[in-house]
Amino acid sequence: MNAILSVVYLVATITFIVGLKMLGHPATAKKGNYVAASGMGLAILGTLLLHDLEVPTMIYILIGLAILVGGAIGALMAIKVKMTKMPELVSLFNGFGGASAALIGLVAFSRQLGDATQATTVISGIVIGALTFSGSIIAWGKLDGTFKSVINIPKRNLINNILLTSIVVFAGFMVISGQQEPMYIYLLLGASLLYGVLFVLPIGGADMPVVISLLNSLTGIAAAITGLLYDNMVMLVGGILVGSAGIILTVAMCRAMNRTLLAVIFGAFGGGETVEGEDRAVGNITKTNAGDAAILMNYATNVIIVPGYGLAVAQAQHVIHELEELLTQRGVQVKYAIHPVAGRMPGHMNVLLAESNVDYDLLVEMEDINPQFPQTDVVLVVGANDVVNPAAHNDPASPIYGMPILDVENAKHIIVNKRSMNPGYAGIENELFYNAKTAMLFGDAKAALTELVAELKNL
Amino acid sequence: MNAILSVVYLVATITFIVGLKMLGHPATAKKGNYVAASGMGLAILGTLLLHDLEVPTMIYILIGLAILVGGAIGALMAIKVKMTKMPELVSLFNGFGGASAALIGLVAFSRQLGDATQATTVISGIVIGALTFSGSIIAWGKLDGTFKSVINIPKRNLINNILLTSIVVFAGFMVISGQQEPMYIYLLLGASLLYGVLFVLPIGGADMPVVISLLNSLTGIAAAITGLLYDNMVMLVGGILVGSAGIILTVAMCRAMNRTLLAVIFGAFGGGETVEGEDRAVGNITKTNAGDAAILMNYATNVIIVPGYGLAVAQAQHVIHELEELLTQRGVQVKYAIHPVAGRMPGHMNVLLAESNVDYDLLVEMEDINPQFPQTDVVLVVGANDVVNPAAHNDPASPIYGMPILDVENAKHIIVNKRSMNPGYAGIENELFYNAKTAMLFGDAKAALTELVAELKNL
Amino acid sequence: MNQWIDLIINNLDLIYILILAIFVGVEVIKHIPTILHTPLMSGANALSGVVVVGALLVMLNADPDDYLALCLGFIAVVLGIVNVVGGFAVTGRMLQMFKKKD
Amino acid sequence: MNQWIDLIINNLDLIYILILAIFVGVEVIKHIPTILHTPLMSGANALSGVVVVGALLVMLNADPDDYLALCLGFIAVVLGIVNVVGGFAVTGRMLQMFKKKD
Amino acid sequence: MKIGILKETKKGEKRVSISPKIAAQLIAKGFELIAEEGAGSDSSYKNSDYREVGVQTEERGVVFKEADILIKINPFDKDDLKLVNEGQILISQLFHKSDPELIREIAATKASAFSMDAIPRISRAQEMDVLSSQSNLAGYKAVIYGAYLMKKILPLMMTAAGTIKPARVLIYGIGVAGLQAIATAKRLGAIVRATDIRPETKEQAESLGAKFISVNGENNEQNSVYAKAASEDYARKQREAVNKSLFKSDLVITTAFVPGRKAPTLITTEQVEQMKNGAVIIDLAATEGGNCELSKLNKIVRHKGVKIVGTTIAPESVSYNASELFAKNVFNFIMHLTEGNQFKWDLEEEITDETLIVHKGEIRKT
Amino acid sequence: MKIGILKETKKGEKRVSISPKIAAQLIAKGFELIAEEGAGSDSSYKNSDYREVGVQTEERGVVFKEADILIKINPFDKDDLKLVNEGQILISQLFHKSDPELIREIAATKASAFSMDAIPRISRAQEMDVLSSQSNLAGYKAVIYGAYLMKKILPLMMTAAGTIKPARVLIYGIGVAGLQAIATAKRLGAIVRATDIRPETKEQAESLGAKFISVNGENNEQNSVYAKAASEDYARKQREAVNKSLFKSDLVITTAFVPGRKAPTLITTEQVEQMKNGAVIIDLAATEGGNCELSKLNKIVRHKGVKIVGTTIAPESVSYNASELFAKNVFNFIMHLTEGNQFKWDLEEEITDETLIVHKGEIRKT
Ligand SMILES: NC(=O)c1ccc[n+]([C@@H]2O[C@H](COP(=O)([O-])OP(=O)(O)OC[C@H]3O[C@@H](n4cnc5c(N)ncnc54)[C@H](OP(=O)(O)O)[C@@H]3O)[C@@H](O)[C@H]2O)c1
Ligand SMILES: NC(=O)c1ccc[n+]([C@@H]2O[C@H](COP(=O)([O-])OP(=O)(O)OC[C@H]3O[C@@H](n4cnc5c(N)ncnc54)[C@H](OP(=O)(O)O)[C@@H]3O)[C@@H](O)[C@H]2O)c1
Ligand SMILES: NC(=O)c1ccc[n+]([C@@H]2O[C@H](COP(=O)([O-])OP(=O)(O)OC[C@H]3O[C@@H](n4cnc5c(N)ncnc54)[C@H](O)[C@@H]3O)[C@@H](O)[C@H]2O)c1
Ligand SMILES: NC(=O)c1ccc[n+]([C@@H]2O[C@H](COP(=O)([O-])OP(=O)(O)OC[C@H]3O[C@@H](n4cnc5c(N)ncnc54)[C@H](O)[C@@H]3O)[C@@H](O)[C@H]2O)c1
Repeated sequence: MNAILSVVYLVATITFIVGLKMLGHPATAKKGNYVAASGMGLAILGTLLLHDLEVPTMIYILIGLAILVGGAIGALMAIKVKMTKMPELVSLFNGFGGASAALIGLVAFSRQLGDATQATTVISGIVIGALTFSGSIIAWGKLDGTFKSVINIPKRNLINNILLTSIVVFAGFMVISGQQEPMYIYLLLGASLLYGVLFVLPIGGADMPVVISLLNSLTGIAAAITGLLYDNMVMLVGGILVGSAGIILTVAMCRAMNRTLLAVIFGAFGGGETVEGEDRAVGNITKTNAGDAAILMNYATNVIIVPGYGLAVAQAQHVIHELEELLTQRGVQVKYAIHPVAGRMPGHMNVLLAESNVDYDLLVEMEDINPQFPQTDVVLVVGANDVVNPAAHNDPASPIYGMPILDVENAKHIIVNKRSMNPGYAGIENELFYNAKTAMLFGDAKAALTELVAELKNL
Repeated sequence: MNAILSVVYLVATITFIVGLKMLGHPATAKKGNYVAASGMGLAILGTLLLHDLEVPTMIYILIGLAILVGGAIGALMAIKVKMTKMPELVSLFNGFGGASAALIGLVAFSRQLGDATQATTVISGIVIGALTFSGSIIAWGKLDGTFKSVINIPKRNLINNILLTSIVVFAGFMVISGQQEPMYIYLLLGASLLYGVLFVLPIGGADMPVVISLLNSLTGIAAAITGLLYDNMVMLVGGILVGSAGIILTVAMCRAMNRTLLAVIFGAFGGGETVEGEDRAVGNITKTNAGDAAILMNYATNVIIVPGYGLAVAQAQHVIHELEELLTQRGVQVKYAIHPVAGRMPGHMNVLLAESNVDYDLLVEMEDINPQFPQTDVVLVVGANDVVNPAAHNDPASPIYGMPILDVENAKHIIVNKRSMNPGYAGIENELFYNAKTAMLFGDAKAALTELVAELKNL
Repeated sequence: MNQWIDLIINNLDLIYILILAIFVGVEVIKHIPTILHTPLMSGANALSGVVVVGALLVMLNADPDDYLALCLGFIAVVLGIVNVVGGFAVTGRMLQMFKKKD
Repeated sequence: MNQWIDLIINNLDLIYILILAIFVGVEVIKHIPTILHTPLMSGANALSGVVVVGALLVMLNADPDDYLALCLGFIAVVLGIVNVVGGFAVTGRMLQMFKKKD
Repeated sequence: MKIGILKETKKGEKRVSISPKIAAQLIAKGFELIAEEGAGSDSSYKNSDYREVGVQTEERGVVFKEADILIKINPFDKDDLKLVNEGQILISQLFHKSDPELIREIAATKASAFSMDAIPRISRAQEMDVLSSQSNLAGYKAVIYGAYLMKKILPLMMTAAGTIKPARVLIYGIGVAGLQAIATAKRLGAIVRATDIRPETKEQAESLGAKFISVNGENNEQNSVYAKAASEDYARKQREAVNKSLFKSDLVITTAFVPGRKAPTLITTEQVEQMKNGAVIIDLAATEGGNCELSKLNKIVRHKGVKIVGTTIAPESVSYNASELFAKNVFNFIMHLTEGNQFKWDLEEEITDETLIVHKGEIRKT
Repeated sequence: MKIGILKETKKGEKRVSISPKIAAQLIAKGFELIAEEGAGSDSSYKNSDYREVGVQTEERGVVFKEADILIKINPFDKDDLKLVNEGQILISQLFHKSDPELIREIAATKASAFSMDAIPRISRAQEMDVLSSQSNLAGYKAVIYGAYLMKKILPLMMTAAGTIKPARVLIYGIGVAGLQAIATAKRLGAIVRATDIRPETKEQAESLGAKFISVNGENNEQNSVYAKAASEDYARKQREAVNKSLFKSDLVITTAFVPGRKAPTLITTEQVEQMKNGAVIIDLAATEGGNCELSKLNKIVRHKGVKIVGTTIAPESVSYNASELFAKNVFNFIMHLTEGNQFKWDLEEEITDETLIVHKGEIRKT
């Protein structure tokens, strides 16, 4: 192989590592994306220009065409897609990567296979590539709404596992027996495609991101296998990197959703269990965590904190002040919106916040702050409930109807911290929590805010 | 090579990585040491038992003898050494490792060298091993007190750099010319040993840990080179691991001492600059940082906080309370020692700590807390000065002579947070800061404690 | 059995690379904030498009008259490039939100 | 020049291993608390004693009458083992302080 | 419609029902205002302050004659009622449950009367709730008053001349006044304990840093906003639970009410005798008979070294703020009752229904 | 030696120089004690409390006759001195610089006299420093007293009935009393501003959460513990700098002293007239002529809506704590002066030197 190309691949590999690393921190993520992308460009250009092969111009033209077409499609889709549709696009792209790997495997198979090692790589490349492809396409379709319903195949776990076992056994047989019959490989291909479909189809939409991440990790492995096949280091190392990082990411996502990866892989995914029945009554709630809330607030221009009785119960006044100071240091404009009846006695919030030395100038009365919500990036509601309940405007039957409230729903993002979905003093449901803009940060206010402050410091 | 041995080496390599990782966290460090040690045992045993060579019994006996002797010496030295003498012991051991690498290189050189690659490895192994050896021995001697004075060789930087360049050029010449004359290699060996000595000799005792770390990193590189020579993966990867980790560690240590690695390597080390003249007047002060202070407190059984006027100036009452709560959660027993004249008005500390809701029961009066200091693991003095100044006991000339003080010097460790070495209200020096048990945590109390809390949370 | 031993011995370097790369992948990703999960997934997805290098090799190595290889290779390149270009572009868009407004 | 290119091509795997190992080393050590500097240094020092494997190989490979090799190898093994055993033992002692007393 | 602001006639009362600031707001809403001369003088408002914002100031008789709506803080008394005309609307606190005789007399005048103290304790009525706004101030001032009378200071101080132990403060009744008293005593650095018959007040007291004293066999039926009268059994258990704290307390503030009934007796003479020499009791329930057996309204009783202060003067003593808040409550109340300056008389509506005691001479509530 | 505790004779004084607790400590050290009957009654100590710890209680004359050391808080007056015998040791505050006549009279009795108010302001003397221990309580009580007199509350409250703005408190003089006043007002939620002639007090005021008002051309020579008298130029600049805050203040507390001189006049009548209606001034410097032109000792002067309270009663009004602290100071002082119950008369030693005004009939300090 060409020595310069080797160096180019080496450099590309390093950019992958560094790029991935940078992608893991909010402050460097954008740059990381560029770094990784430029490494990829380098690898592709190097492959094209630095080989020692004799290649007919026709093939160059074909390659050029393929790159043009592919590049145009990719770029267009990426630019056109709506913000909310991005995850499914990622899934689609991932499927393409898998398909590419499977196709390469097929071509390799069509040539004579060498030793068992090579057979293993080629066949596993095809299997993994194919199931990644079909699985990703299904995931894309489900998220996109093309395949709507959660299809409940009876005994799907059993069927899936049997299918998977058959594929593995059959592939093993092919390797050991040295079978090169095209029929067989197409059979295997078909089975793999089918497995991908069956694997993803029964899974609920909410779990899709985990599935996509898992499939993504598999594509990485497929790429690594292809690298093995061509003795190509950039594919090998790059693929493994994606594979291992992808698994870790999948686990992290599972953890963020309070599931285990085992449960995910072995079919505990699924229809019935994903959504807690109760919440459904009014709508879906979105949960968030301290890390996300911290990032949202860190990158906001202005934040309004709405304290309520829960802040007093949790005795979180000192932490909220710390949070406010920290955000202010970061250049975020922070105010407190004080509802006249927040808490359990007149001036409850004032006593509380005075104790932690919050500047009086930051406390804004309801009438003054209400017009400011539409221009507010993030509202953080801490242990308040009735005082931000839109039922006061909307629901004449509600006991608080007619009471002026803090119109937090006009803000761009709303983070609500409380311990549970329990109602407040007035004992009524709060629609705000089901608002699409609202993310619930569950937990005792003191603990949750302490975590939030810690996350913020790590940014 | 034997496949099982390869696997053994692979496992050993992994234990090295994992062990090193675990060594980096206080909670897992002990286990990490075991993990790494057992990996090392595995590698040694594997090497001895799983080779395919025909080895005469005599050699086995010799090897056994060497291991017994070496093991006994190593174990004895490690067990016997006093806590305070450990760093020099590490340096000594490190020198041995370097010597071992150099000897291996010499043996290899004595056989015929193959291609340039092999020559490069052998010769660089000898050079690096030798200078690590002599450098480490000097470092050990300096720390141990065997070589006492800072020897100031005139123009030492110039001499050192000329010597280094000569070594490199000469080694390069040997590789390229394919010289195999033993004389030459002994010359090189001698020059390397000399360089090690000259490199370390002029450096002040305070900088020794950085030097040791750097030499340690070099030993790792020597080991890796040896691995290359024998095509032995465990040596190669293990050595590189130590080499790269060692460099990072060296940089980290430099940073902790407010120096740059460049300054260190290129001779900015050194005699005159290391100690600030002023401090010398009364003695040496030891600086610490939030990370260390956090660990010290986290692993303490009991901590006493001594607040003073600085706490009020910094308005750090809320943070100190957070610190106290955090430590209490971790099972550390925390109390505040309130000196009757701490601050600038009677009850100043009480007002302050009441504001942050510190439990009254945790505030202990001077007479009650003074007998408790000898049983106290850590005292954290925050912005207090006169009220902990032993001059009140010892120095009849002092304006505070006869004033009762908090006898914090009886505690096992003392951490003092203040912004500088400036005196307090009474305008006098405080011996406490120069006490061997005292570590100074410089910085505004609020900032320093906030960092301390953050570090504590990361533990 | 022997086959496996051979496999190990012949590919020892690769195995080391594999294991080290896994370590790097894991170390590099650990402790990322949840909000970066999706962009990171997207970025990793773009990286997995490195398989396009393989597709290019297929085409470069193909005989001009090996239509199967050329055809499949062409599709593979197209798909791979879509993955790479689209992947990085989408990731870039997702990361827009981390621009500090001021 | 050619020599170097050969070097690279022949040792490509090793170079990858090298670079990946450096990454692992760096990632693994980053962000350690200062108080662990010394124990870590000590632990790394013990690990660098892995050179003893080389010393053992010297002896194992030595002809029984190659006294130079045997002699130097013997010393190398002794020194290496001192480094390993002493290194781990000292590290262990340094780490005693992280035992949670209760 | 014309709103008449009357000067309070009750002894010691320093507040006024409408402050100049709120008067201006009412005028902006289209009402005419007329005030009795000197109505605001004890709250630091001069007649000129009223005239500046457009309020007519007149003699008492003129106000009664010209106004359509008459506003006071304290109940209209016999002298007032002589001047009231048919069809006029009276707004004040009436405490109609404790004084049916007065209600009958109002009905006799064929006027309509709203009672501000009858506003239901629901979230949306809170802006008109004078009991809340005034008890809040009372809770604050009770602590200040107590701290003023004490020979000790409240906070802990460790000084060169020895340590001063923090004062122990005990609060009976954790309603609005009790909570504010907790907050204020806590701010001053005292050790605060509190007790109440309603169990849900535990969390509220703790949210302000007080320790709650639970009474064994807590009255579990007590879960409404208002307390019910306690059984004798409960009272005994309460004494047992609280005594330890009571005998160590330096300042005791009692705020326990049971609406429409005499205030419960929570501290007996016998208990007072076991209290610390120099302790102070501020009894905010004195108007309703007091929570302490010994307390006398508007008197400081000294009993065996303990000062017992029977008072309601607390809001009056912060007359400036108290008048502002009362006025704002009244403003909100009037806004709630009227539309385009005319009363809606929406008798179905909860707040109107609960507060309209006499409607055009007819008694609606007893 | 026998220590005599005298009852204070000054009007309004409620403290006693030695509390039973400290008396017990002195007895433990080997002193004998004798107290005038009723000495502690205003600080809630009964005669029996003294007797219980071993103090003899006797009539006034007996105490003067039997005691070797006589202790009071306020200066010995003419009546006292008639009963003093040669060789007795008098300990009290003497304010010798302001009253040389009294010192001459003491000298005439051939007794020795220590003045507690002359204890030097050095760290090790702080435990005997009665000015510190008493001003500290004064600072606290001044705020409580002010809050009690005000018609407003101190904290900010945002309530359903509107927002109550926090009171603005202004402190003149950031010595011990001023600092404690800042702390207390701050605790109660007020917005606190403070000013002093000594620039180093800025950091101290800020360490308690107050904003410091700097006076242009700050007196830079002022860097000792005690303030020097200000120039007229400074006084004018100070008025200019402070006026804006002063005219917005609801409560003003003045604590400025210049030792051995009349207290500086910081608030003129003209300034008072521009203050808010309802504002309160507590002038703790009233004994030395007051920091406010209008203040009269122990009187509440009302001037155009402003109440000016000239007082020193603050420590007396917390007599219980004040007596404890004073007693502890005296205890530490006696411990410092004696060894094995005998006076050391170590005239070289700074504290002894500064406080021993009259030594066996000879005047040492003027
Ligand atoms: N201000 C007054 O004078 C006064 C007097 C009496 C009544 N009220 C009434 O009280 C209400 C005040 O409204 P609000 O929004 O302040 O309170 P709220 O409506 O009672 O809601 C408080 C919320 O805080 C949450 N919470 C409790 N403890 C918490 C903790 N430790 N950590 C985090 N969250 C916690 C609770 O949810 P989880 O249980 O799920 O955590 C609850 O939903 C109004 O209805 C008002 O009318 C006011
Ligand atoms: N309590 C009273 O009533 C009273 C009254 C008057 C005088 N005094 C006297 O005041 C002294 C009190 O002793 P103390 O130990 O509390 O105070 P201190 O002796 O005055 O020492 C305070 C220390 O805090 C440090 N500091 C200041 N600002 C800081 C900040 N922002 N962050 C961290 N450290 C800060 C200062 O050192 P850096 O500048 O290096 O940071 C200073 O050395 C005694 O001498 C006492 O006699 C007391
Ligand atoms: N939702 C709203 O809008 C609103 C408005 C104002 C008040 N409130 C609530 O109404 C409740 C009552 O407020 P309030 O201050 O007017 O009450 P209140 O003045 O009627 O009584 C004061 C307190 O005394 C307690 N008490 C009565 N008998 C007692 C006994 N024997 N022993 C001990 N305690 C006894 C009561 O439980 C009450 O907490 C409070 O919980 C308050 O939060 C609600
Ligand atoms: N080191 C010690 O042991 C110790 C003990 C007690 C007090 N002190 C210090 O002594 C100092 C004085 O304490 P004090 O309370 O007894 O003082 P003080 O009672 O004599 O005076 C009170 C304050 O008034 C200020 N003042 C005087 N003239 C003024 C003017 N024209 N304008 C504005 N302010 C003016 C003074 O600067 C002083 O701060 C304080 O700084 C205190 O911390 C030290």
